[in-house]
Amino acid sequence: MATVFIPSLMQGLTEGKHRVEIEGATVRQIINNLETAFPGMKERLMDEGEIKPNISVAVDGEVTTLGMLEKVGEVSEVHFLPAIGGGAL
Amino acid sequence: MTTTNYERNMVLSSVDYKVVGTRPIRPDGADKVTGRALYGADFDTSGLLHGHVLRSPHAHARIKSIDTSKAEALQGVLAVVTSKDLPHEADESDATKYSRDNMLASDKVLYKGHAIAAVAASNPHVAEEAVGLIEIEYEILPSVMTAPNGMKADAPILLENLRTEELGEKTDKVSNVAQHFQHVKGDIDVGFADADVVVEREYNTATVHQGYIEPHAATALWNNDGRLHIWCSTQGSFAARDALAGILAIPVSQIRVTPLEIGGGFGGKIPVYVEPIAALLSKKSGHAVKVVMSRADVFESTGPTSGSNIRIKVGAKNDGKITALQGYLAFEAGGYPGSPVGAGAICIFAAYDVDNVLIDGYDVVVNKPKSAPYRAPGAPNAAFACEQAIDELAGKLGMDPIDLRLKNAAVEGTRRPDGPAFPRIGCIEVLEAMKSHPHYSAPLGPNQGRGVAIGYWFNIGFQSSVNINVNSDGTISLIEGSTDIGGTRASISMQAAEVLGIPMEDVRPSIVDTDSIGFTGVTGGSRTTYATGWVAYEAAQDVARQMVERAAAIWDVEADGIELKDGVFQSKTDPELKMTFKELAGQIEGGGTVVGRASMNTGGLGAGGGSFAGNIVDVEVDPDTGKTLVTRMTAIQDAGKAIHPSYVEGQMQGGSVQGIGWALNEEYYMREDGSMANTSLLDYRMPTSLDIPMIDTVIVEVASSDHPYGVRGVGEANIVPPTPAIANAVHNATGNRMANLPINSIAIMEAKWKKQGS
Amino acid sequence: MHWIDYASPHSVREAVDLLNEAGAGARPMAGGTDVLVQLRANALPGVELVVDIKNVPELNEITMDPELGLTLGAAVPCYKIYGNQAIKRAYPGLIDAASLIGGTQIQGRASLGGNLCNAAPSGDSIPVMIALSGVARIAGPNGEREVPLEDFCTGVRQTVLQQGEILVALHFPAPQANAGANYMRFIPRNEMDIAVAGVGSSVVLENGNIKSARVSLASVAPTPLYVKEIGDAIAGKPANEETLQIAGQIAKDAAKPITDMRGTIEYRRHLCDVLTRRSLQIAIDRAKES
Amino acid sequence: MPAKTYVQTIINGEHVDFLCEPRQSLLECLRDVIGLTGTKEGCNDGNCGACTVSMDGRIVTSCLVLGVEAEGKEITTIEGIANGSELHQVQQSFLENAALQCGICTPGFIVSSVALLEQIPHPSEHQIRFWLANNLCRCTGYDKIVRAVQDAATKM
Repeated sequence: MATVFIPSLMQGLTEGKHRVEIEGATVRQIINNLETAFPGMKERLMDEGEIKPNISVAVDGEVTTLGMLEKVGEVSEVHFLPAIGGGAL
Repeated sequence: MTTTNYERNMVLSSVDYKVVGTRPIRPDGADKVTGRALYGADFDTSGLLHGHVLRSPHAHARIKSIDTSKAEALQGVLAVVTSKDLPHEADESDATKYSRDNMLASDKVLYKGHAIAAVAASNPHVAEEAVGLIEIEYEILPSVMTAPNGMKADAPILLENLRTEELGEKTDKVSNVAQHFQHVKGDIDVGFADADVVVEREYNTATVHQGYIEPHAATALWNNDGRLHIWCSTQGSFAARDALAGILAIPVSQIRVTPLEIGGGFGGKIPVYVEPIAALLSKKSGHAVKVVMSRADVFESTGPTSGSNIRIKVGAKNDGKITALQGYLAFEAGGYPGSPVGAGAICIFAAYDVDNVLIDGYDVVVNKPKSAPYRAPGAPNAAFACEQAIDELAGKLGMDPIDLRLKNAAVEGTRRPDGPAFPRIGCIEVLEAMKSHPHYSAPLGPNQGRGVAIGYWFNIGFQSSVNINVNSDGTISLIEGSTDIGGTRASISMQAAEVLGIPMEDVRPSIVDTDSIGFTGVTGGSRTTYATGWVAYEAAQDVARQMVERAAAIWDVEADGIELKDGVFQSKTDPELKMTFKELAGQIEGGGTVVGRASMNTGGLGAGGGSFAGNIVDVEVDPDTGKTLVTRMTAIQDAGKAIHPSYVEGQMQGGSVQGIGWALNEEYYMREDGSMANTSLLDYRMPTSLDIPMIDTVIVEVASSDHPYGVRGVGEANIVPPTPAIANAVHNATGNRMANLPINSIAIMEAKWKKQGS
Repeated sequence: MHWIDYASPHSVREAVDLLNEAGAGARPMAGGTDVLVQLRANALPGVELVVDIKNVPELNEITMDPELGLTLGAAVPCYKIYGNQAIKRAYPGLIDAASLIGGTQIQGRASLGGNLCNAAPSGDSIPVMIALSGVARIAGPNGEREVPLEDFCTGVRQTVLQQGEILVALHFPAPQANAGANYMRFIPRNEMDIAVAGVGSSVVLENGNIKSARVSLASVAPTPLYVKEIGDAIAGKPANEETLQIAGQIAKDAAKPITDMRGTIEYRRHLCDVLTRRSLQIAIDRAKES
Repeated sequence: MPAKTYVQTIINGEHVDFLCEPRQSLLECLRDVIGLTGTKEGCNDGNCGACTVSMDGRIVTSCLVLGVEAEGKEITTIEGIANGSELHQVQQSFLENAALQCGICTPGFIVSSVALLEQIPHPSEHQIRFWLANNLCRCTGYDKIVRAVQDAATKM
């Protein structure tokens, strides 16, 4: 199971938990399973089937450009971070 | 001048290669020293018209009407465009509207210099005169210039639809705060309760510009077949293509961007500005149209980087162990959301392995041009604050400032405050190189002070594409899509040459348009030598594989019995069977050419673990005038592996000097009415050659864990430590802490007078 | 830039006639380093004719006479001034100014006459030219006249020049024995900058005392500011630190600066004190060496 | 539209005549009329030095010279620095010392540096920095430019 880190501003949905173990081989599956465990997560993270533009996903430390399609390993770490506006991207 | 008995440009290398690590002459050198290289404004084509842009004289106003009739009637004018010529769909999202409004304002202007209309004429002076004939009626609104003022409850509101976003959740309050986020690690209350010593300070940094010498320039031809061709000076031809597709609402396949040589960018040439305007003018006039900015346009209308307000609280035990770090960052976004506060928050405490951290970040719209990336966006602001607080802490603890940093330094496995854990990094190695450098222990003269600081930039990987064609004379043509701002044709070619065992001079690199190579990300984020270089390595491996197969066919042996070593294909078993790369290349053309290809995603944000950089700086402060001279500066940076050490040194020296300008003089000096007063290079005061000493360098090489040669991007981290290092040096020279940038002579004298008065 | 016409007269008479006929729509130009920038920035909207006066031979002459002093054509570019050994020896204060206006490229075009006629409060050459008791020789439709340089600038970018008049030359009396002069400015960079404050000074020494002194300030008033009171106060006093402090204090009190992007009122007044002391010290040192 | 002016010059050793409007700068004439785009525009007010050319043996910022003022003048631009296929030593030293990154300021720096070494064959570091202070570079931090000029001085 992947370890998903919940940002402090979303911990209201996870009863204050800041890291949770979630099944999933892709970011899409992780988000779907998060929603099952903690209803409301999907609405915070996604818009029209895509990750919201203000949010980015890091798998094993690196922010991905593949979004929902990014693969997640058995022992991966997943972070939801504020997107880097105005950054080098 | 300092006399030296040490190596002024050291490379601390542990691995040697044949090509990688040498210093050949760059492939585009001859063109660039003879004036033949074609930059953005140098492009010409038949029937070319010149565009000129009308820009807002007000910092904040509602546009009540636009009358272009007199301009249209002027002889020589072929087209006039306004926001009405942009697509504005009924269901246009806020983000799309912002991107279009920033090109040509529709209902409001949000900063002085905001583009409103443009004219194309056969003569640039006539286009300028025509712009003067456009009549606009404004309702002038009060303006707000800084993040703290923009956050006030009674601040003038820039974007009526804007609601603060908190990681996916929108509040319902109308506000200039576009975003608030938070990073939490451990519990700072516990951390501060544990601390013996606490330092708490507030800092401000001024808005500053990238200051590239080439103003933005683009030529557009919207052809009769509906295809749009753009020739421009850009950091990313694909990024420009994609931005244009969004703004103009046409498919990417209808757009071809040909990148010309680029005269500096530092992040500021990632966004498009004149490209869509040139496109609209071309569509309307039926001619190719070139739009070139003036220097004042560059200052007033293109991305500066954010001014910021940052608060730091740091607590430590008496032995120097830091127990808690707290940061508050409020950044100016400019007229539309998108400051680099997120990047600043990632970097602010990255050098420190601390259990308890809390960071709050705010992105605030203000009446200045929309901010654009500038070399390690956000990180220099953050470091100016953090590294001064750390220096002050060292003073309180009576510790050497480098020892304090070493005691708390981040290492492989340290979790960054935003969550992810570091792979292999060189923070400790950079600090140790600083400490052992002769500069650190050299004596100081009267009125002089020395300061140190360390900085971090996370670097990015992402997609690049490279094709390699093997020529029958044994050379290779390397086709890539990364625009070359600082010698990357060389650093990319060298990685391919290393694989194939040929000299770099046998590589012919070409940077081609968006129709001619696979997607390639921007030249930015310190990614080009890392990512495109890595992809060139992979494409060269592809060449090597195919060449081995060809040799196998020629010799009638199995391919896995052949190896490529030092540029020679040879049988692992039969010493008679060998051919140099050149000999084999000479035999393949008749039998079908060899084309190597690679296109891959080299990682995301934080690729390779990023890069740490440090500075040791000496300043001399005139006690009577406050004038500050940087008398000596040493830049130390982890390059992972320096592919071309001269250009790595060049990045370090250039970043250091931009940092000197940022520290001492550069700022957007805003008048009461919200206009920038110093829109010339005379009054913006970037450093001249006479303002700075030689910049000594130490390249530290802690190989990144993923790149085949261990490369870390080096373009950005070097601008992070200069501003706090200079502030710390000024403190050591004068006894005063300088909490605001720029630390100009007036600020230094005011600090002195304040102290004398108190 | 709006349309302009260009004329290049070859005599003072021709230049004066051209300017007189065109009236307010004409603008003389020497090196062009201010005029072209202003035209491009729409700061001279009514100007339709640029009269390039640097091809008038008289405006390019440098004459040095041990009795009569130095006559400097109004269009002589800076590099010719600091490249002139005779001027270097006799008027080092002029060299200070000529070698810090703009950078190398600007100095290939810019002239002290142009700097004076541009009448910017920050004009770097004007204070030391005033300190050296310079006189402007002006030609116009009604013949020639002379104006002491301290009276030449009348406001921000305004001068005594009337319609049809041009500055022909600058005249400086022959240096006295035991005299020295200097120009010093404060700029945030080390080159390529506009003075936050500037001080031009000249002194004549006699038996270790100051026989006479003239000090003028830049960037602290709408015009270059001649502070006669300094000369009056320190004449006859010993050339020492105490005297310099008196001079500095008077300069500080005389300055009427504004706060803008280059400096604050308080900082500029402070600089007047510091720079006056420093500039006078160099002038004194030069006087001792002369 | 009023008439253009006919201007006769010698540019890089060749007689070049051109027509221009009096409001056009020499920089515009070189780039847009004559097609010599090696001279660059960075600021158009004399403060960056990217448009530096030599006029009658003296370097000037060509944005602050009117095209019509070039009448009868001899002008050398970056295109006239190399001797045919052979680079000038200053150009060679810039390449060998990696004294350029983006390269936009390079033509101006080379024209200025060549003029410096003609005037002062063995300049001190301070003299180099002083002479070049009207040429801005934002990429290199000037270190390698100063070294390139020093290198050229020793080899010329």
